[in-house]
Order: sequence, then structure tokens, then C-alpha cells
Amino acid sequence: MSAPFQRHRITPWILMAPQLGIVLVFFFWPALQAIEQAFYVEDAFGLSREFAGLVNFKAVLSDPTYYQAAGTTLIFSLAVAVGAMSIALLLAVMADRVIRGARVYRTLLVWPYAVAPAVAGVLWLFLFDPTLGLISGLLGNMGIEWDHKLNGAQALTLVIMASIWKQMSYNFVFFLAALQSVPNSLLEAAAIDRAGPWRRFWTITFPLLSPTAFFLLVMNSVYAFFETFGTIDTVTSGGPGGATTTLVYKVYQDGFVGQDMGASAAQSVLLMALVGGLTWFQFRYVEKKVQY
Amino acid sequence: NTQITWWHAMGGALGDKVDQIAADFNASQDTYTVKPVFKGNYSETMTSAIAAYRADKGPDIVQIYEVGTATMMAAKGAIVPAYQLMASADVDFDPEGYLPAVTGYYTDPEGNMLSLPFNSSTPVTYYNRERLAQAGVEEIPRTWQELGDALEKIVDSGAASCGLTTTWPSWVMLENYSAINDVPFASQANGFEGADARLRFNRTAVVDQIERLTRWQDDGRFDYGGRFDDAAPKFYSGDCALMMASSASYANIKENADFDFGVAPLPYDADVVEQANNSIIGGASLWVLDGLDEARRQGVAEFFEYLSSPEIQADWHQYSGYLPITQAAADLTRKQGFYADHPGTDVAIKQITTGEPTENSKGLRLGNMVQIRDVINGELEEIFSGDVGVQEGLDEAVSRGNALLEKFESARQ
Amino acid sequence: MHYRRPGLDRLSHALLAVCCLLFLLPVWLAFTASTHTLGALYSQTAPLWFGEAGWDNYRHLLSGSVGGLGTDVLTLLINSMIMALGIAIGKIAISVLAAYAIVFFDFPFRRLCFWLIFITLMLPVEVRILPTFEVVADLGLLDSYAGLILPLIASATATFLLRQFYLTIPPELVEAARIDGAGPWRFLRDILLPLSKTNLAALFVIMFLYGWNQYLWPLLITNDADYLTIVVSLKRLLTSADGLVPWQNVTATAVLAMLPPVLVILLMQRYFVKGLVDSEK
Amino acid sequence: MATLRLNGIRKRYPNGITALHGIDLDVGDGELMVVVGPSGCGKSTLLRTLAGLESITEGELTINDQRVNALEPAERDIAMVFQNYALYPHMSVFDNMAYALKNRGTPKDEIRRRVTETAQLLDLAELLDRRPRQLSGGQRQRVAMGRAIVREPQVFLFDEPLSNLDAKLRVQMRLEIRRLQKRLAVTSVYVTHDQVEAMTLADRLVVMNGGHVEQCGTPMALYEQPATRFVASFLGSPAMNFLPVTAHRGGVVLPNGNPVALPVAIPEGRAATLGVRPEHLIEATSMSDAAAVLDVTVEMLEPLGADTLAYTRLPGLEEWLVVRLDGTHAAREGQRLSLAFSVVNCHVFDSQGARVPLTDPEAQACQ
Amino acid sequence: MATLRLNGIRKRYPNGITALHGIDLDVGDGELMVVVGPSGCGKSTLLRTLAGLESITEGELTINDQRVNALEPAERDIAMVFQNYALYPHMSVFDNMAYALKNRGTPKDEIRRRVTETAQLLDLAELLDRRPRQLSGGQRQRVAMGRAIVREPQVFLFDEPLSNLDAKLRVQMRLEIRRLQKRLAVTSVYVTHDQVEAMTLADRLVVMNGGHVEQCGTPMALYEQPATRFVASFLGSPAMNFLPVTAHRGGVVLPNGNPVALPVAIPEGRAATLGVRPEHLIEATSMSDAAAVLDVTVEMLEPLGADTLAYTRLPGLEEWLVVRLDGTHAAREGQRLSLAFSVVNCHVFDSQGARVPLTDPEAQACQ
Ligand SMILES: Nc1ncnc2c1ncn2[C@@H]1O[C@H](COP(=O)(O)OP(=O)(O)OP(=O)(O)O)[C@@H](O)[C@H]1O
Ligand SMILES: Nc1ncnc2c1ncn2[C@@H]1O[C@H](COP(=O)(O)OP(=O)(O)OP(=O)(O)O)[C@@H](O)[C@H]1O
Ligand SMILES: O=P(O)(O)OC[C@H](O)CO
Ligand SMILES: [Mg+2]
Ligand SMILES: [Mg+2]
Repeated sequence: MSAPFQRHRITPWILMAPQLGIVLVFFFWPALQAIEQAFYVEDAFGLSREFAGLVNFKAVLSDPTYYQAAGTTLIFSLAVAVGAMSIALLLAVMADRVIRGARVYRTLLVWPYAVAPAVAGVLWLFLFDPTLGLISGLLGNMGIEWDHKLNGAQALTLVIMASIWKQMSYNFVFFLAALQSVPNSLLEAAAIDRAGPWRRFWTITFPLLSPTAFFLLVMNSVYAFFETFGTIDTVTSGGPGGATTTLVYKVYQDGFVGQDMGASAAQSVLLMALVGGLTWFQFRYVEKKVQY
Repeated sequence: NTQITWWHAMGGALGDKVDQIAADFNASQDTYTVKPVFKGNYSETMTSAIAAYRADKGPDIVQIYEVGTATMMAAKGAIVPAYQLMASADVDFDPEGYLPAVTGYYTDPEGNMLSLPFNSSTPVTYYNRERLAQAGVEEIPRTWQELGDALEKIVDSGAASCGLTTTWPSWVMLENYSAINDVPFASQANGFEGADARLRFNRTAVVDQIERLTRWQDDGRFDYGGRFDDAAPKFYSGDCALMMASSASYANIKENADFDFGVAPLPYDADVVEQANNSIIGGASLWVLDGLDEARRQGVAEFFEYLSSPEIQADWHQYSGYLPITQAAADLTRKQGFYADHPGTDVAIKQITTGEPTENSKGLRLGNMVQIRDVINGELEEIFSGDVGVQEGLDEAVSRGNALLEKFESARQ
Repeated sequence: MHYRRPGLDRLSHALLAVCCLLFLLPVWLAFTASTHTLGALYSQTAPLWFGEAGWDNYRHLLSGSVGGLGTDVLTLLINSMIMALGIAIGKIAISVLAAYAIVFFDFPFRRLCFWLIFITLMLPVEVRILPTFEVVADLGLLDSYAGLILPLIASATATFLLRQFYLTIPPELVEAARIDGAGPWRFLRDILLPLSKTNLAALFVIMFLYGWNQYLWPLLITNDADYLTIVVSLKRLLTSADGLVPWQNVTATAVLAMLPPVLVILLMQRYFVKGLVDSEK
Repeated sequence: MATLRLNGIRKRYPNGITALHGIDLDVGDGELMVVVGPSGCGKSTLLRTLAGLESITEGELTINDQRVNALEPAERDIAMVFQNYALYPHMSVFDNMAYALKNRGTPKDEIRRRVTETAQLLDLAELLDRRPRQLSGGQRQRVAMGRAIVREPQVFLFDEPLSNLDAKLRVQMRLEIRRLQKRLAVTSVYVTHDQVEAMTLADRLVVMNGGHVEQCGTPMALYEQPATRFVASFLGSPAMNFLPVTAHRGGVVLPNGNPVALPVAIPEGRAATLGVRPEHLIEATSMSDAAAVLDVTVEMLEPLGADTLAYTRLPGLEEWLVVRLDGTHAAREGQRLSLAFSVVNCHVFDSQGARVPLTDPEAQACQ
Repeated sequence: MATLRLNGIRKRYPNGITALHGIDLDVGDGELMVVVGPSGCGKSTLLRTLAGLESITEGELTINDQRVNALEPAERDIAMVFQNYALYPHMSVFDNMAYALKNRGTPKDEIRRRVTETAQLLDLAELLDRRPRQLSGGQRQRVAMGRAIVREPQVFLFDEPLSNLDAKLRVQMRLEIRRLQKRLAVTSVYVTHDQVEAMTLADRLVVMNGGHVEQCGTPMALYEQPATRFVASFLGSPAMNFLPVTAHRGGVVLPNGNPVALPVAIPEGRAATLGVRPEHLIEATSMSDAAAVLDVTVEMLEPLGADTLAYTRLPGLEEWLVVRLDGTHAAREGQRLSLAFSVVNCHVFDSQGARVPLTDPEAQACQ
């Protein structure tokens, strides 16, 4: 559609100004600074600053803990996405079945989305507290020793569970909406075409959900990438032994805790490139393949 | 009225005490108001102070733990050295009045005191008398070897599900272990003699010590309880019969443990030394960040003078378990009969003043030590959880730590 | 189409009910724990039922200066509220205008503006957290509501959503308005904004939650307890020098921190779902 | 090859709405039965009960004399073409057509053969790899047909399959469906609300209204002898003119007072309705056996080309009297016309809307 | 009260598409001019340039002899009725109608008076408080009309205002629009792609194709003497039959080889098209002055009630030959018919599609 208001010259700029201003000041300026900073070495107090070329990048890329964080991020994102999505799909399918209760169940399941990741972390930390946690206690009685302060796998599991708990409702809302928008006539056509309920789900409903599923995969990964910072920080602070340090957490840790501005900026730049690339990839390629 | 902000890391009962000290100072005069702000644990306090400094929003006074000392010392333009501050403010300040073990740590090679020691500690052993009695342990073990036997008894008798735990694992099990047993933690007298110091603990008795702990972790004699003070509840709850922790844990243990407990020195390793060396300092000192005006400088100086007065120091020492920083405070405490009334409260001061400090027991002066601690803690966690072997883990800790040291060194040049 | 399979239906109900309860469990435990004293808490594993100290705990938190925070939780709630509202309203305000310009006007560099704004969709504040901190520090906005709010509205999510909505407005509607003598501002006021009401409500819910739940950013830029938000305060409360987490305070604060956003989501569920689902398009 | 028999089929939805009030219907082997009626009259419901998509509340449905009430849709061996086509959007045209065969476990070769054949028949061979959204409306319609045909079912069901197409395409597809159905000779039930479509497609036509069958028969039978006023008004375009009349002396009196000599058996003085189709109103001059002459004024003219519709005013009648004139007729607006109609073209309905037969045997015979 | 004059109007969209290639048109005061043509021919574009919603690339537009090319829509004093009505969904019917007046600063009382009056005129008085979505399609349509009328503009523009209505309502609203337009006597331009609507509504008709005007005139003039093959095929339903013919000895030869004695001026041997409307193909027996007789086979019958369409096959012709028979005709599928047509009903088009006039003065006169 061609724009209806064509003769106005100044009005659009007045309209654009606030958003453009904020984006330029709080997005582009920092982003450019990050890029600049990545080429400098600076001491903690910002008293001295020296151009260092690619030193920061080399250091980051030769740091085994950086790769550990990348691996953790991958496992973490996948586990959260797959976990939150499969639980949500299962629940949504059941809620969709029981037509009448669907809205009630949505109400009962949707609220964890409103809980801040940091709060979710605290809630789950409490459940697994070594002295008073309910679940750690139960596990202890079953002979499973729970010690997320020492056991990296358990720590990661805990953070993943808290993140799934919070994220599930988001996926549930989408899956339920998607399920409810699968045209009834398609399922009827399939029934007439001799497909039983199970086959109908896998050959009709599920493929029709796949755009939603793909979208959710992206959103869940983004969530796991960025928004779980609060969960990680409250539950494990990235430990034990870096087992729950994700790339984003590492940017924070190296920059704010380690006071290594250059390394942190270099990681920021790498992360921006990574996320930008993934987004581009998503827009360009994958989305086309799963859209109907 | 001039406001002075003081960022500190004293939580729990100690935090309340800090608030009270500030309130008392504010009440004692009406020119200055000191506003204490709790900024989380030591590491959080330090990092937020640095970040705030960079943003020109730094506090006037910040409490930095001993580990951050080298970093702060190196930040020449960012701090106001205590001796200069006191001198320019024209208040009474006599570095000689401080305990040598303490001042030594916070003075530059020229002997100038750069920060004001406020809460210095050293680790000690706390024991649960009831559990020990239950297990039939009568003598408080003095060596790690004796300790091993005692812990075995405790665990085997079922008196406690865990024998020993520790707070601040690197500080207690590596840094102080090295000092007491006179092995180098790092080269160059642990950094006192040059910025080119490198970590050494992967090639000393520390390896055996960590191997011992790993074994104990498996058979229940030892239980890792997390970084910082996270392990303390295991002792409060009676799960662990012994805990190695800062002398300053005294106040909290007194408040939270509903059993009879005792304080003992850290054991030494009979396989390594005949006799224990002195332990090294922990806790924190107060640093003044640059950028304050004349009035506030004056205020800070007067507050420091107030803090160093024997009455305040003695009270703080007795309440918290931190060392009496000045000779006067120690004397006053003794005079008040505190040690006699509260047996064990002098263990720390005795332990840290045992004998003549060797080059392995003067303390640590390593740049980026905050981050190095993180590295060590991370590796310890992996070792205790069985993810890596002891030697392997310590090697890794040393090489990553050395990288940080190199970085620090090169940034200084 | 649904074949009637009563057995399956009952199984579904049962499973759903169990899951609803499971999802509630962490909150339930936090709520019960928040009504016990610290001593009572540490004498057992987390209690499943309420204790006696609930009233005192909450009153203490809301009115007194809480150890470790240096302020009362009521202040934190107010700060969170200001931040959440500021972000929601600010973001919506600038987005309404920018999306309007992009969709309904023809001007030089329109595409460039579009991309400048939409590129921000890809990169959340977390990846450029340090430089953003420095910029905000340079602008002297640390420890201020503006500092809490402005950087977080520098993203295009709302603009994007509104643009999608504006694109669905039939062009004839604009044309009818033009023939009826309405200029751009009048069209915005008389037609576009009234039509966007539900979308704005949906956006409001989403943005309010986004703002309320922020963690890293307020964590970094607040040193002064007067600007601390309730979500960030939890970590502070968890840190205690004696290693004894004051769980009764932590859980109570967590409950308080959850209450407003959960209420918003439950009361405005219709808009929330719409807001979420719209963002898919 | 199948016959379909509906015996007193009733359908009550869970929400209490009774959509079908006892439908009796026989569909012969190979017959194309069209069900037509206004929106909401229960056409789709009827079709869906036949398909097994809705349960039957009461009555019996047999296919080839076998009771199928309780069978699942898949077991009835029927195929259905939906109004919105209900093509599987994520499958290619080929897969759409092959889906039912796959579900039945038909061997791959056989599937390929049958799909290809059907595609050829429907001129879809080029499109087999496309997705439904890459097709035009008419092509989608054909794929939907193909999907039904390829299964070689016993019965075809169509639910307004053409209503999503534009007028031109609709006419074209209508011809195509008719040709195909004749060629395959599969028993079919076709639902539509468009009377033109109904008339032109049907072997037999069922007119439904409010869940009841109003009349069933061949299109021309229904057009010429509508059993009810509803059927009379529903079929034919422009619609039949209705004049309220009163029985008087063995005839009726028109609204303008004119008497018409109609042999109807209505009690004296009782109100009735007289129906005359627009094409049966002829200028009085050219008519010999006129039952009555109406003097009307032309209010509006609609030239359609071949014909011109005149909307005329008859004194005493509220509605327009619509007259179909020849396209070359020189009528002008405002002009007065004398219109006549003959008895054989009269339809009389009583106050309940039921047809009242003419008593004059001759006229009767003509109808 | 206005006249509208278009002088060589060209419209080129920014994307390079030229939608109008120079349109010349005069619309007289109070005239209802209908623009008809297939989708994409530029009808809407034309209307939108008149409204001022699109700029004019070239040419001149005058209203009452005043050039308005550069005026904003609001300044042209026109009103427009959109296909989807474009009612403001959040405003009541009253506010929808009042909006333009409000923007113009009309006093409150005056607004109320005018809206109420218009509502009465359109039978909307009861609905003034409703929102558009609470209205039926027909009611919405009337509100859209009302919104245009209440402003008392100089010109009405209609862009397919009836195409969203169902068939019945469309016929009804069409009559209503025509009545209103005559009553208000406001100069109007009405765009549609439906030839029936165009024929029945227009004072004059413009047939457009590909951005050009094909022909302009009264509906019957265009129906009877289409200037191009396009116009001939576009108007009339069922459409005109076209037979490819070759000029031969002052007449033409049909595809089946039969010669037709047609006085046309086409060079010997040149191909042309002969057009005959379905209603002009008559059974040979009942025709005296036949120009030719065609022997065809009925392939399919579509009974429409009054008429029956026969789709017949003429040897040598690929398409069906459509014949309109009387509804009472007893034709059956497969039957053979002899069809005849007279010279006066013939249309001949050359290979460019332009009409070729008959040279025989008598036949000429008849046309
Ligand atoms: N699933 C249902 N539940 C309850 N009532 C229904 C359902 N489907 C249809 N009805 C009702 O049954 C009646 C008949 O509906 P049906 O769909 O059969 O009409 P239709 O003749 O197909 O109409 P249309 O021409 O609009 O498609 C209507 O009153 C409708 O409201
Ligand atoms: N805004 C536009 N920008 C570019 N090209 C356009 C625009 N609007 C229409 N066109 C093109 O101009 C030509 C005429 O379009 P127009 O909408 O006038 O046709 P129309 O006759 O109204 O068709 P319809 O009956 O489908 O409404 C078409 O080829 C169309 O693609
Ligand atoms: O607990 P504190 O205050 O004695 O400090 C412990 C150590 O200094 C940590 O490095
Ligand atoms: Mg239907
Ligand atoms: Mg158009």
C-alpha cells in the first residue's frame, strides 16, 4: 500500500523523533561503544586505556571457559526450549480436547509467565535448598543426594527447571491458540479420509502447528539466552565451576565482576554478531520452509 | 551537614552493628552524617564500587576485602591513601598503634598505610562440643592427621552426618593452609616482593591437602558447603560437627547455634611442618575513593579516627570476632576480662601472631585475586564433585590464575 | 472435531489438574514459608501449611527498614511500579507515533528509519549491557527513574506490533477520513487510536510485565536503595553474611514481587493472550 | 454404486437447537440430489449427518440398505467436498489426493496411478507438486474434487462447493461438476443455497426450510408446480409475484378489485395468495386467454440485454409487480401497461402457504 | 449540481504500472455514469483520481469547469462510497455520518438536523446509535450511502458498493441506489465489474479494458451495437457466442463450412469473428428470414425456470454454442436441433476485435 499521507513533510519527522532519538542514544551509541571498547585494553578503574587491536578477541576465542559457556548456553537453550515446548504442547492438546475447560485451564496455567525470572529462580532455589528444601529433602530420602552448589549437572538442571516452569505458560498460550485455530473442516476431511485420531494428530494437527512450534523455538531460545539471567544470577551465580555460566552471564561476569572491559566488550560484539546472524538466518531461510 | 556514604558487605548481625556504629558516630557530632549501605557480599561490594567509580557515582568509603587489596593499591589515581587523608585532615593517626600483622598487609613497600584496617579476621576451627562428646572425641585435634581420626570417629559413631565443613574454601584450605604449613602459595613471597609473582600451589603440599579433602568428601568426613559463608548453616544445624570459618563468624554462630560450641586454632599438617606457622589475615579494610571534596575528606578522616578508637574497636572485636586492630583495643579487651569470660575468643589473635611470619605467611598480594579466587573456587567445585582429578584441577587453576596475574602485571606497565 | 471419548476426557482433566497444582507448588511453598519465623523454618523442611508469623513478617517488610536492603519493601514496590508503568507507557507512546509515521506517511529515508528501529528487535539490552551502562552513566542517569526506564524502551517490539496492526487497517478507512476532511493528527486522534484500543491494552500488559520483571539492568544502575526494585532486591536478601538465608523475608518479598504482575495477567488475560499471539504475526 | 435412504432423520444439537425435524429422502443409484434452502435451514447439518461427522439423534440412515447410523466417517465410504475445500495446507496437491489412499494402506504404485489418472481427468496434472496456497480458487476447487474422486467412494457429498468462486468461474465449474458426476455416475448429495445452481445441477431437487423438506422433485416440476409458497418464491429469478386475493364466487378478487375467474376450492371470503411469475405477465394485447388484465404503471426499468425487467405499480398492491419484457421492448418509466396472465400460469396458495389445486380439470392438466 | 470533465487523464503508479492511458469523459449534471470492466482494468484507479486520493499523472480534471487536479480530497466536495463501506468501526452510525460535518465545523444543531433527515430518507433512523458491526450488510451499505449523502456533495463516487452483498440484497439495493440517485439528482460515477449491475443502473455506461475506454453510451446502445468484441463479450449473460469465420464472396463461411450471406466489407479470405447472442439463436422452423441454419447437438441443459440454456455442439467449433430456449421447451440432452439466426442479429468483428459494420443499408438500419 502506498502511504496515504504524502504531502506532509514535517509531520512524519515529528512522529519519528522520540523513538529515533531513544534508539540512537540507547541502542546505537552503546552498540558502537561496545565495538570500540572491544579493541582496547583498560584497567578496572578506567584509569588507563590502550589500543590493543584484536587482543581481546584472541583472548576470548582462546579461552576454554568461553567455549564452556557456549556449550552451556546451547544445552541450556535446547533443554529449556524442548522442555517448555513439549510440556506445553502436551497440556495444550489436553486442554484443547476438553473444549469446555480450555479457558479455565489457560487461566490456571498462564500466570507463571508473569513471574520474573529472578523470582522464579528464588522459588526453585527454595524448593531445593539443602537444609529446608522440600524437593531436595524428598530426593535425600530417596537416596539421591542433591547438591547444586557442588554438582554442576544438578545446578544446571535446577536452573533449567526454573526456566521451564516460567516459560511453559508462554508456549501453552501459543499452542492452545494454534490448536484452536486448526480449521475443524481439515480434521473432518481427514476423518472422512480414514485417518484415526492419532494419525490425524500427527499428519494434520502437528504439521499445522509447526510454524508456531518454530516461532516458539526461536522465542524460547531467545528467552533462554537473555532473560534467564535473573534466574541464573539468583540460583547459582554461574557456578559451580562455571557449569551454569551462559554467554550472556559471562559478558556480565567478565565485565562487571572481573572488571575486564575489553574482554566483555569483545564478547558483546561476538554475541551481537551471533544473535544478528541467527535472526537473519531465521528471517531468510528457516521461516520460509515452515510457513503455510 | 556533610553526608558520607560508606558501602560495606556486612550482612546479618554484623550489618546491624555497622549501622549502630555509624549511628553512634552521627550522634557524636553534627557536622557529618555517615550513611552505611549494604552492597552484598565482598565481591559484589567491590565490583559495584568500581563500576560506580567509573561512572562518577562511587561511594566515599568502601569496604574491600583483603583479596582486593592488590587491585586497589594498583589503582593509584582512584584512591586516596589513608595516610595522606589522615595527614591532610590533621587528625591523630599513628600507624604504629596497629597490630603489625594487620598493618603489614595494608602498607605499601614504603611503609605507608593505604587503607584503614577495620575488620580483620583469620580462619579458626569451630566445633560442636555436643557432637564431639557424643563421638567420644576428647582432645581437640591439632594436626590434620589427628583431625582425620577424630572425624572418622564422629562419622562412624553417627554423631553427625558430616564431620567438617568450611566457609571460604580457597582462603581456608589453600591460602591459610599454605601459610600455616609454610609452603608458598605463589612465588615472590606471595607477591609481596614483586608483581611478577606466579601461583605455585599445584606443586606443594596443597595437592595432598586437597586430595585428603576429596577423600573425606567421599567418606563423609568433609562436606563442601559452597563459596563465601554458604556452608555455615550446616554447622548451625548440627549436620557438621566442625567448621573452619572466619573468626568473625563468631557473632553469627553465637546467635544461630543452639548448642555449646568451642573455638580452636586451625590444625597444621604434621607431614609438612613440625609446628604451625602464623595464619594470614582476612576480612576487609576501608578504602577512600578519590573525588571527594575538602569537607568530606575531613569527615572521612574524623570517622576513621572514631573507628580506630580503642573503645569502638574493642566493642567491635568482642561483638564480631574480628581481630582487635590496634594494640590499645587488644589491651582494653584483655583488661575488661573478655577473654577470660569467653574462652576461645582469643584463639584468632594468638594464631595470627604465632611466631615470626615467614615469606609464606605474610599474606597475599596478588593482583586480580578476586578473579583468581573465582577460578580456584570453580576448580575446587569440579574436583570435589569428581569432575576432574585433584592435580589436574589445581594445574588448571594455576594456569588460569597465572593468566590473570600476567594480565594484571601487563596492565600495570 | 472431537469424538466423544469420555475416558480420554477424564484422563485429560486429571492430568491437567495435577499439572496446575504442580505449577502452583513453588508459589504455595513460598507463600506458606513467608508466614513462619526464621527459627521455625530452619527447624524442619519447608512447611506445607501456614505459620503464625505471616502478619508480622509482611508488616515488618513493608514498613521497616529491612536488613540488607536499607529500605522497606513498600518503597521497592513503588519503584517497581514506577519503572513498569514508565516502560509500558513510554514504550507505547513512542511506538504509537513511530509506527504511525512508518505506515501512513511517505518521507525520505522511511526505509532507513524502519531498519534503524527494527534492528533493535534482534539485540536485547543484555548483549550490550556494559556500554549501555557507560552511556547512562555519562548522561548522569544512574540512580534515577529515567535511567531505569529510558534504555529499556529503546527497542522496537511495540513499534513492530503496532505496525503490524496498522497495516491491517483498511486503506479505505484512511481514504474515507481524508475525504471527510481529517488531517493526519485528527486521523490519529479520531480513528487510529480508538481503533487500537485493544492492541494498546495488550501491549500495555506485555510491556508492564516486561518492565516489572527486569533484573539485570536495574541491578546494575541502582546503587541507591531508594531506586532499588523489588525483583532485584531478592538477590540482596539472599546474601547474608552468616550464610543463613532469611527465607521468611525472601519468600515474602518474592510473593510481593509476584503479586502485581500475576494480578495484571489474570485480570487482563484476554489482552495478554492477544498481545502475545499478535507478536507472532 | 449406492443408494442412500434417510428415514425420519432428526438432529438435535447439544445446545438444544433442533436442526432437522425428521427428514425422509431416497437418493437413487448414480443420482445427483441437490438440497437447496436458505441459510440456516439445516442443509449442512443434513450433509454432516450423512457423512457421520454429526451423530443422528433419531431416524435411520442406510447406504445400500445397510444401516450406517453408528459408523465412523471413515467406515462409510463417502467423500466430501467442503465449502472452503479443507485442503491440507501443508501437503502438495498429490499428497492431498493421496492421503485417503495412504490411510487405507493402498500400495504406492496404485496410489500414484490413481492420483495421476484423476489429476488428468481434472486437468491438474501440472499442479501435483504445488501447495494449495499456490493455487487459484478454481484450481483449489478442482483439487478438492479430485481428492473426493480418487477414492472412488460410494457417495459424494458436496457442501456449497462453488460459493467461494466468482460468478464466471462458478458457472464454469458448475458445468464441470455436472459433467463429471454424470460420467462417474456416483450417487451424490449436493448442498447449495443458490437456486440457479440447484436448478441447473439437480437430477432431483430438495427444497428445505427450517429443518423440514418442503418439496422434492425434478427442477422443472418444482418450478412449475411448487407445493408451497416458499418453494414458489425460492425458485426462479426474478422471483414470482404474489398478490393477496380473496376468494369470491368460485374465483378470487385481486387487490385492485378486479375479479379473476379461477377454479379454486377456497371457502368464500377466505384470503389466499395468487402467484404469477414475471415471465407469465404478458401485454394484454398479445394474449387471448387472459384470466385477468392488470393496469399498471412502470416505475423502473432494468435493461438486462435480452430481457428488460419492469418494476410496475398495481393500485392496491404494496409491492412492485415485476414483469419480464423483451429486451427490445420500448417501455419507458412512467408508462402505463396492461398486463394479462392465463389461468394455467396461476399458482394459488392458502393462508398456510400450501398450494391450492385448481378444481377445473383442464387447467389442472396443464399445470 | 455539477458537471465532471476528464481530459486525457493518465495515471502512472510509482511502481511503474500505468493504470490509466488517457481517459476522456464527460459526466453531465445529475447523470449516473457507470464504469464497468474486468478486474484490474483501472476502474478504481479512475475513481480514486477523481476523488483526489491518487494524484493525476497527466491530463486535466475539472468539476464545473474548474480545474481540481491539485485539490485535496476534502476540498473537492465529493463523497465516496467504498466497496467495504469503510465505516469507522468505533463510531456510532450517527457519528459516522456526522464526522465529515464535524471536521468542517458545521454547528451541532445543523449536524443533528442533517443527519436525522438523511437517516429518515434511508430508513436508518432506528439505527443511529448502533455501531457498524451491529448492522447487517445491507444496513451498513445504507449507512455508507448516508455518510455520503449527508454532506450534500457535488459528486458521488461509488466503488463497487454492492459487491459485498448477497445476490438478493444486491438486486434490492441496486434499485434503491438508482431511485435515490434520481431523486437527489447528484452527478455520480459508479464503478462495478458486474455487467448486470452496470446495465441496470447506468444512464450511460463506460466499458473499460486495460486502462482504456472501450466504449461509452447508453446500456442498450452498447448491448445492441458493441463497438468491440470485448464489449460484446462483456455485456450480456449468457455471453454472446463467437464463431470464427472467413470472409468469402461478400459473406462469411462458418466453421462447419456453411456459408452465411452477410453484407460485410472484409477482404476475401480474411478471418473474422461472427457473434450471435444466445437469445438470437432460434429453432429454424419458427424463423423465416434466417441468415444461416446450424445443425447442433444438445450436450447439456440448464433449466433456469423461465428459460433453459442449452449447451450445444456445432461441428467444427471448439466452444459450446449456447442457446437460450424457453423454459417450457422439451429439449433433452443428446437431442439434435436446427438453429437459425437473422442478419440483423449478427455482429461481425475483425481480427483486431473491432466491429465491422454491415454494408447492406437495410440490415444496417436495423442494428
Ligand atoms: N455445531 C452446532 N451446534 C449447535 N447448533 C448448530 C451447530 N451447527 C449448526 N447449528 C444450527 O443448526 C441450524 C442449521 O444449521 P446449518 O449449518 O445446517 O445450516 P445451513 O443450511 O447449512 O446454512 P448455511 O447456508 O448458512 O450454511 C442453524 O440454526 C444453526 O445455528
Ligand atoms: N497503489 C497501487 N500501486 C501500484 N499499482 C496499482 C495500485 N493500485 C492499483 N494498481 C494497479 O493498477 C491497475 C488497475 O488497478 P485498479 O485497482 O484500478 O483496478 P480495478 O479495475 O479497480 O480492479 P478491481 O475490479 O479488481 O477492483 C492494476 O494493474 C493494479 O495492479
Ligand atoms: O568473613 P570475613 O569477613 O572474615 O572474610 C573472609 C575472608 O577475608 C575472605 O577472603
Ligand atoms: Mg451450511
Ligand atoms: Mg477496484
